[in-house]
Amino acid sequence: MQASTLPGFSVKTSVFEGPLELLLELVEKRKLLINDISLASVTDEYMRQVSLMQELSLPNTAQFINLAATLLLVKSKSLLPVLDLTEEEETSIEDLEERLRKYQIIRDAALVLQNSFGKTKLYAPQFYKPTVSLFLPDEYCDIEKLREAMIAAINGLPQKEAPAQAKIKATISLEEMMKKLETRITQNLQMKFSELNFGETEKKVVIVGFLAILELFKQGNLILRQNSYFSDIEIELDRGQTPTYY
Amino acid sequence: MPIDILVEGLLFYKSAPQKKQVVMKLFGISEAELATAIETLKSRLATGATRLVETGEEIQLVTCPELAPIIETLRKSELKSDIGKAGAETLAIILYQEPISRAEIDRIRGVNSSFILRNLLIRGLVERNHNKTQNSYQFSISPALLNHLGVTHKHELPDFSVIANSLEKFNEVAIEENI
Amino acid sequence: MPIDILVEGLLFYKSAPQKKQVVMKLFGISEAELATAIETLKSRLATGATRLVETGEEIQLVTCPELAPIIETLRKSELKSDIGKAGAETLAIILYQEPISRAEIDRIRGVNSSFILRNLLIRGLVERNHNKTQNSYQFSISPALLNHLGVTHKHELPDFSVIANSLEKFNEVAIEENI
Repeated sequence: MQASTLPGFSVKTSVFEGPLELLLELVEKRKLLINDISLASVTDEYMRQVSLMQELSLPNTAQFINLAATLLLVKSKSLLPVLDLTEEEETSIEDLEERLRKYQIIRDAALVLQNSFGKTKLYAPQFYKPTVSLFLPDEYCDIEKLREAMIAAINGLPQKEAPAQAKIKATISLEEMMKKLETRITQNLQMKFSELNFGETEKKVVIVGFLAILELFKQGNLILRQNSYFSDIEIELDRGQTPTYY
Repeated sequence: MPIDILVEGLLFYKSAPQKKQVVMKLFGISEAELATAIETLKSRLATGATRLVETGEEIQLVTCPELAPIIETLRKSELKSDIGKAGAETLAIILYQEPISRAEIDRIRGVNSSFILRNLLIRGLVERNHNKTQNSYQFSISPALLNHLGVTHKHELPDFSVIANSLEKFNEVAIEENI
Repeated sequence: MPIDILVEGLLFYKSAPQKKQVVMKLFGISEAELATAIETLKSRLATGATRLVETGEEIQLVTCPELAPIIETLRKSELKSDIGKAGAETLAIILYQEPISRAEIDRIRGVNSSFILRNLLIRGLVERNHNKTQNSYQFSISPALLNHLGVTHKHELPDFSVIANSLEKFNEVAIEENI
């Protein structure tokens, strides 16, 4: 396994089998209730975990990225309340909260099952082959029929998902996610950074936390301009450059 | 002959889970008649060594939970089985939401569950039925799952009603919002 | 636990005659204790579908005489019905891959095959042999069915090498992916 060659990372990332499990853990660790505020506050850490997963090419990363897109929307909306979300985006946020609450119940129910599984088994009678020997072939007992049944069984075998394909899927999701945010910024082109800061008191939270913008900046899709210390930071979409993903 | 005796005789003879639909057809009885017979049989068996296990679709005769340690020694105690976190999660979803499609299970778990489901099917812990109207498979629990959990009905699981209620509220809210 | 419950549980689970001596030794009870338990059990079962029969040195649980006509009908209809698609699939896998364990059959089919294998065994279509090294049963086609199919050499089976190849590939993937 690739993860084991990088000690320190493997444990942190491979523990989570699904994105909801990770997200719920982050919310619960902070003793928060599930809502848009708590989701926004764990977005950064979630993104960190997912980028780690991506670096390690862990399985299921695509599903983690899919959820990251919604989470980033929640975060962007909390930092930029002027941001108009489409109906679809609003639904996906509400959906996420609902799914997380439901998952929480299921996760706890699963613990109950895991604890009682195999502890006191109820046994069905043992099977004994009757001593009377019979030979009762039917219409299926025919070479051609059995060949057909065999071919059908082979056609029904599960296919291995090509790892290369999984990676492409992950990249596309990331790309799509970034595209969406890019559109947002384009709409608010030349917007001053201070305008984004609605209701947030701590500058640090805004700057460090606004991962959406930083991500785009890191990728060279944004130009951040500050004319002098402590003055407003201007954000602009860099149109001259093709986006680079890593 | 009383229906509960017929049902008991059949289950004893078959020594495997039987579909309720098949039992009804075999004895020419209604769903209500079968339900009454099941209740009668359950209370009659209560003082003996066997129990009637019931899922939505099937019934089966098994040994009572108190006999588990003795039978385990008879079987020279096989490897203790574990279902793992992902398996338990998937089983919990099916147990509380059955019948349920793979797509819905995936949605609740947030990950693809096809391999886990295949594994549970192979172990006989869940069953798969083809839903013609939706042209998809619906998953439900098997008597074997209840046997492994040591209960004759899922309602006997600890916290069953608490968990079922909280999930129920959820589904109600979802329905209301859809209107 | 009352001895009559222990005895009933054992007889039910074993679903075959048990030597009284063995039962006494197993539960650490005297002949008199067993005799009392047998009487208790007999009277308790009297209202149900099963009876305890003593045959010399052995005891066994059987269905009550009143059920005999119904059991007979059941047996006949079981043998008349065909093995079905699932039966054919299982039989085909055994034919092309014998000797093969239940676990391997299950893995290829993606569902639990134990009840289907029982049916194939009862009908004399397959045989099972205990594999000591793996401590599991290995299934193969019965000589009678091989005769019936007219197969003398495995390689003469239609598409034998194609099928063997795809199954081999699947097994590699299955082990790697833990399917």
